[in-house]
Amino acid sequence: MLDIIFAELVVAAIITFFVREKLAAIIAFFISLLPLLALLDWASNYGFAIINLGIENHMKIYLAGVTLHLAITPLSWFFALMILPLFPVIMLYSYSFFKENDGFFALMLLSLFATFGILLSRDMLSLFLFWEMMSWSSFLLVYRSKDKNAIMSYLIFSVFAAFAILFGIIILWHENSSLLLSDILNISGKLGFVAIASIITGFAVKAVIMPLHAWAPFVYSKCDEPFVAFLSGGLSKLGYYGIFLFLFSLKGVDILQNYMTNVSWNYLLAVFGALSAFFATLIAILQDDLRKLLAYSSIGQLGYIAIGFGIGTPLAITGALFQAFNHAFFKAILFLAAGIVAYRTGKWKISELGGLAYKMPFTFMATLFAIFALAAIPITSGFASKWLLYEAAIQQKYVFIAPIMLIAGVGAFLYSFRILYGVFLGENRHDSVEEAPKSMIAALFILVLPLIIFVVFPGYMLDLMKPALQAAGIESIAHTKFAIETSLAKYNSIAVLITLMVAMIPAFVIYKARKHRVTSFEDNYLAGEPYELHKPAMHAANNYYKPLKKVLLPYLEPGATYYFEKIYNGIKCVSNAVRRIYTGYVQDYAIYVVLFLLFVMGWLIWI
Amino acid sequence: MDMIGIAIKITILIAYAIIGTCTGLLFMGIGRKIVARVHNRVGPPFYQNFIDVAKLLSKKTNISHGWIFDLALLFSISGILLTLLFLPIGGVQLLSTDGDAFLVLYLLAIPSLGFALGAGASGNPNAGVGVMRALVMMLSYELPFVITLIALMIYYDTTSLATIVRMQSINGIKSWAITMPPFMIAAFAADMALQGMLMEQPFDIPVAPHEIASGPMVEFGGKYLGSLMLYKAIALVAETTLFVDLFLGGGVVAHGNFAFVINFIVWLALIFLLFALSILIAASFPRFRIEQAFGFYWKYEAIIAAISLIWVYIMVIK
Amino acid sequence: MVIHPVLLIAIPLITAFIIPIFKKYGAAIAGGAIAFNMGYAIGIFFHVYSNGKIYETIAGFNPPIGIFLAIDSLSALLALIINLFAFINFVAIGKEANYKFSMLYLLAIAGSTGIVITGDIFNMFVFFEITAVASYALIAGKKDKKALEGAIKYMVLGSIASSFILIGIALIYSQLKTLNIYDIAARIASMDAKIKWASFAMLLTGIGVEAEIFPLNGWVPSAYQGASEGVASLLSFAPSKAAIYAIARLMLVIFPFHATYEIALWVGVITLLIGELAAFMQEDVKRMLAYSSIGQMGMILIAFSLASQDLKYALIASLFLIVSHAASKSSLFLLSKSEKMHGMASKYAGIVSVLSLIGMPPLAGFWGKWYLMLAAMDEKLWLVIILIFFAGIVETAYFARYLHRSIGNDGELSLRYKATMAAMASFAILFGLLPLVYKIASLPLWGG
Amino acid sequence: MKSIELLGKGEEMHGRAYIKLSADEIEESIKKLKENGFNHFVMLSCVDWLDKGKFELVYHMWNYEEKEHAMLSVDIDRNNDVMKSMSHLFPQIETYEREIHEMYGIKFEGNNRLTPFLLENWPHDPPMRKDFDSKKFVKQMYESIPFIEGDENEGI
Amino acid sequence: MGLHNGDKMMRYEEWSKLARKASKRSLWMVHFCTGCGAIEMPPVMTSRYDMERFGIAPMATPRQADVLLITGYLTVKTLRRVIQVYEQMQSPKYVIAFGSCTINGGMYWDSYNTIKHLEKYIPVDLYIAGCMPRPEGIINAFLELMKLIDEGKARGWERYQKYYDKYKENQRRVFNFEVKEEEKEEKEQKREKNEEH
Repeated sequence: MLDIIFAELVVAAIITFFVREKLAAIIAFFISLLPLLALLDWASNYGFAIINLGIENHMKIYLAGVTLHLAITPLSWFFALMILPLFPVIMLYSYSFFKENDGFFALMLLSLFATFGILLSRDMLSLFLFWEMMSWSSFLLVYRSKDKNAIMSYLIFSVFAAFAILFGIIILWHENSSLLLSDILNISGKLGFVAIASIITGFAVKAVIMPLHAWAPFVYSKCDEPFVAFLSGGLSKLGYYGIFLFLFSLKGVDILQNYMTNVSWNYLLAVFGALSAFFATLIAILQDDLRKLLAYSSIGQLGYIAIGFGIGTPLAITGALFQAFNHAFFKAILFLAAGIVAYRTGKWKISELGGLAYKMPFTFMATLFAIFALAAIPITSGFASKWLLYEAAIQQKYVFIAPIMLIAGVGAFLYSFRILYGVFLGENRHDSVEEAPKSMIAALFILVLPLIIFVVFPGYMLDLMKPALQAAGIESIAHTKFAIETSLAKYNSIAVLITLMVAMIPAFVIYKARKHRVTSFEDNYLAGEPYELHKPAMHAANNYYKPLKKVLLPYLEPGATYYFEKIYNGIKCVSNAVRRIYTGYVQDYAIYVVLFLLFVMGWLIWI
Repeated sequence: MDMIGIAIKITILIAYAIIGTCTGLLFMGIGRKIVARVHNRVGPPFYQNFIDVAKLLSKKTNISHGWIFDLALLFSISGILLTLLFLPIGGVQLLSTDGDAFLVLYLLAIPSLGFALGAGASGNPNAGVGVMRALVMMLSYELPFVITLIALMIYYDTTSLATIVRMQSINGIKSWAITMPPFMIAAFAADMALQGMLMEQPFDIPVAPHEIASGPMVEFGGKYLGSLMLYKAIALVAETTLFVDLFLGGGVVAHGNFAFVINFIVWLALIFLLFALSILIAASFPRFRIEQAFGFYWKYEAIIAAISLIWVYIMVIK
Repeated sequence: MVIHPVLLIAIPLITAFIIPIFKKYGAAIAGGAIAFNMGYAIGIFFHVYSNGKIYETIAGFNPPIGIFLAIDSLSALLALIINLFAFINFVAIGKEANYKFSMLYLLAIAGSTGIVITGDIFNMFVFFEITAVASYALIAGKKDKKALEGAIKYMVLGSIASSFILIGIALIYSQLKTLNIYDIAARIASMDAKIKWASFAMLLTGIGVEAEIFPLNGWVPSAYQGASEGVASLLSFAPSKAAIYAIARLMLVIFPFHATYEIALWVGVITLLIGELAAFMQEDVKRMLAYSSIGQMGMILIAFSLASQDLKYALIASLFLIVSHAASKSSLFLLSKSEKMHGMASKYAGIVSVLSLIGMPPLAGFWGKWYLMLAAMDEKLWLVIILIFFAGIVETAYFARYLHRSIGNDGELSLRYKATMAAMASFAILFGLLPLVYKIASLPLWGG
Repeated sequence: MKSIELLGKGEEMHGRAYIKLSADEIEESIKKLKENGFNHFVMLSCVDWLDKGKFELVYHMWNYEEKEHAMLSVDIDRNNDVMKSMSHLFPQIETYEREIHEMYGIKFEGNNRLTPFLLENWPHDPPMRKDFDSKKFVKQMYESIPFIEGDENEGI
Repeated sequence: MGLHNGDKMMRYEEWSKLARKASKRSLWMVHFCTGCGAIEMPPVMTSRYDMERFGIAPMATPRQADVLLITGYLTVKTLRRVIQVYEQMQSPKYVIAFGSCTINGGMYWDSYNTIKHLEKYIPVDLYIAGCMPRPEGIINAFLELMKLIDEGKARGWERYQKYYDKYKENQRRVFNFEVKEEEKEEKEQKREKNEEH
């Protein structure tokens, strides 16, 4: 059944290259539903029993003389549930987003093919093969943005990640001479440590953990929105899938641990996660370009997942996976909403936007819900995941990480309000704007759906996770449908919801007691100055956090790109030195030949 | 829980909601009296705030700026009532067994986010700038407060407020957190953060009447301003109760059958003391600029809180 | 049915000498000859694919004297590549090829195919001479200053190289009195050690100049830059591939010792690094591609040197690398005719070839890198692996810059030209997917 | 008095130099004084001599070293009240000219900002002119506006 | 701007007695400091006179305020701003006018651009005589206003709604300095007089 899906994906990708964009969108939409069907069918007939499919019913692909083993496992099922729904939604969204068909749908289908491949691959070669497929198909989507920084940084970082993973894989292959993932258990010592470390760094590049995140702001802010929604929502989760696979499912943690016992290595991952959450949030607050702001906020939120994996206790991992699930959806909503705003007004800068709430009510509502989930307001599922992470940090008494995580959480309020106020509220300077086309709104609200389900039943999400965790040998934490119980405290989401409804009654009574009259925008208090006299500029959102910027900027100044710039220049002067060897005179070359001859003879005869 | 139990619980919740509001308004009135006395003035009667709220709610015309503006009213009162009910008040655990300190910390954010939306929807630039200052203030005072919170949690190895109160009230005042030296420092830092949370004078930058025409509240009038006053009152009670629960054992002194009454009185007294302290600080300090406030919290307060955190960490590890 | 591989050389040589008579139809005749050659090469490839090696002696003399042709899996594949791409390239060159050009073109093809399939070392020297002379003339064909400069450089170094090869062969002949590679390999041990190493050094340097090894490839940048696109593409798949094959023949068959393996390995690594780093800062597209092919040659040399220690994966890696380099580099050279990648076909060709060179999956380049890594891992050469990675990243950097610079839609190319480019590039995909190369590489090598 | 020596004419009045000039001399005399220490332009005032039928424009300048106040006075005919603008010498003259234009109706060529300044949409002729009878205007303007008598007159 | 017809007339008796009692003891004022009266306000707030004991507090914006204090003479230009502030206030709202300038123009009785009788343009509930009344006068005025509210007589805001169009007519005339017709031909005679002069 899987090979049919793979074949259809490739065929569809080729077809959509040549078809008009509306038709291409429809084809892409239906084809991208197929992997989801595979998921549901797997869930239905195997049920949630933990069956680790043996090698025999793996699906085999013969490629250039090599066989690839593919099969659905509980872990990949959970991550697939998080990533694959994004594709049909993005196809639906971009039905009316693109004016002409320049290969967007085809490349998205290729990325879907590669993502599905990564999730299903059961041996290191196919994992690496699909991982590379993913990086070049997404590179071609980045390539459409025609921006030098985005193209170069994305390709270089992807290839660096690929080589890191390849380095790890060949060591593992060499140690126990079998490429199957399930055989990595019996590796240890220095080689094992180097292998696992390089694989984790490889995956960390795509998971946008702080020191390796330099490519993200360029790419997120230059490519077209539907792709960036997938990039930040889905692709980063693949990075975390890899980390989870190698750290927990395949006991990478123990390999790291028993090599250097005194240092707890996964704590390092937590520290990097905390740094990336903290600094990315602070930088996000000071951004004026909407897409850059969303990019840094995405890096910040992903930092939480890294912290969860870093802490490593079952509680932390559950929190991290829950956060990954939420992040996939609310970040996709935010980027798609930014796309709608740009589609309608053609502007990116927050200072140029403003007052779109009344003109685009549905977009505003979807963004509002996503922002609430992002800022972890208690009535949303975002809070449940962050709460689990906080609990885990306190349980492990990580004194350095816990405050940074909490401050990053509070920082999330600041930039989320900057988006709301700057783009949707305040003075409306775009009168001609009307609501986004139907397909885009539908896409947004489909994405809002899963967030709502887990608002009321966080416990349900932990049931979804149970098979994945058990497969990795981590027992799930106690939870009922509504409440999550940990050794430190209990979080009962339904209690919060009901009390909020009840507490809403007095507010509603006050609201309804007196009639109120809605006035226009002009009737604002401007120290008595009548608005229509000389129409003062009323949008307070440009350079919104000026005092904070004045205080924070000196500390945030040398960004990550500064260091990568230095490396780039280093290579540049080395290559200049090398180029000087080719002087361009034939006699030099002739001398080189003779010298080479003497060198070889000397080497052979005397040594 | 059977029907009767639920019914009792609901009545207790409603009772405490009303008590919270009334004490809040009462304290604000008394607070204005204290400030007046500091200014060597007669000052308004202590029930002045009740009158103000009654007047605001009885305004004939109320001007609003659309449905997002009304969100402010709905979110503010419901959000802060929710926070109040998740705090153990005077030893009585209302709903605090279902949630914990992080939940309360984030619940405090619902009303302020509702206000921010309402102020933003009004379109007045003063409101926008006011909300920006409120959020920067929040970011600044959260750091010391969060560090002290974590210090407490690590020491008592729990995050739920109910258990913290229980562990602090084992043998009365001696077991209060503030009696232990590291927590004295933490209490000082948390009290400064409390000053910011209550938006009292040195840190009432977001609602500065002279610079930005009372910040976010520029377009609020009539019932909207009334709901704001109610929110301010309940918030006062909630935030001070949070401080009391964390450091002063939630006011739980006695454990007998009449313990309920004694604890309630002790809780009231503690809250009033805290509020009076912050009012006195307010009466004697000019308003800070926003960068100064941010610097104050993130440099000095954070260091103090960090010292207490490390001290507690060492104690806990040993 | 009986296969006579000698036709592969004979037909092009004969047609080359006939063409001056029918001046007008020169191009057509040449086209016919190349087409025949392609068909025949495909026939031979599949013959070898199904039932192993073919030996053939010409003019009835037995090995020590008569010319002896030996085609095994390696040479069959190379012959296929050279003739297949020669035909496509000729289609791309099309009308510009007057009879003089097509004559030289045929000579170059005949020479390269000859090197690949001959079993006699002196015969290989003769074919080296033919290809070298043909390439000098072809490069100079463009008649502008840069072309002449490139041609002269290539000629000077080429002549030095051929003299070294001749001395090398003479040394071997003086000791073993035979020119047949098979014989030499069998009786190499009986040679005096000093003369043995000297002959290896001479041969390595001589052939190395043609195979663009590090210190010997001074001529490469200016030659490729000077030559026209068709010729540059020809240079990238015919002579350089034949030369690297000759070194492989040298390494695998005649001198399979540990010392020679180490020399070749480190020379390969240095060539790779120098090639990539030099290309990093190149502004001119053709020069950049020239340096990049130096780098790729270095990598193929590493692969062959590992293969000489009869590591299972190294040979597969080298074949994949040769195929990928031939396919993508020649299509890139053709593409460099127009500054920008305009239209769907040239975008397809450009991107596929770049991705194959960088080493992205389903393309041949990926398998090359994958198996190379496995082989290197067997030998536990940590430094070599790290350097290959570093070179890979540098290569990605300048190809990314190249891709960015070539966005845009000016520079119109004819449809025929674009079709040929796309065909060449899609070979990278074809070889990446089909298990051809994997099977052919596992066949037992000749004379080893 | 330094300014009198500089310009060669004018006499000393209440400790200040009062110099009578014609319309075209005024420009270079201001420039001259400006270079010689009179770098502070105090103000531009205008007097409406209704009976003599002329406006008198007085340019007041002050010299800090000499502690001397120079008053350069120019007379303009009341009916064709046009004067060249001096704003290119001192930027603040432009504001004074705007006010005088609004209050006296004198047109200053070269000053392109003669827009309404203190009086919003004032349709009548300039109020400061002597022939403008402000008492009568007040009677017509403000008295003519009726009080608002409520029928049941509750409250005041 | 100003009043929308949707806002139907409020009958006074609907008000409960308690509401009037509450609004009496908690008057929030915004003072439009035009003329010289503004300097009288600080002493009223500070400890000597302390208006806060009557529940009177200074507010920053008209939305939050009940009482508008006009503290001095009003030129036509500032009247436009005062009316904007008045209409932004939420009823029930009261106006207290300071000093003789607001009663009958005061010493600027003959000036061409100052407003003479303020109640022609906005309903004034209370005048305070004096060429800038002392703080005691202001406190007394507030007490007077409280008595009026108590007896339900301070209904300026209702008069503004009832005679809204008359007020608007007066405001429009004063803003555009419209003068009656007979004044036109007087101007013609004056012009001829000037010509032959």
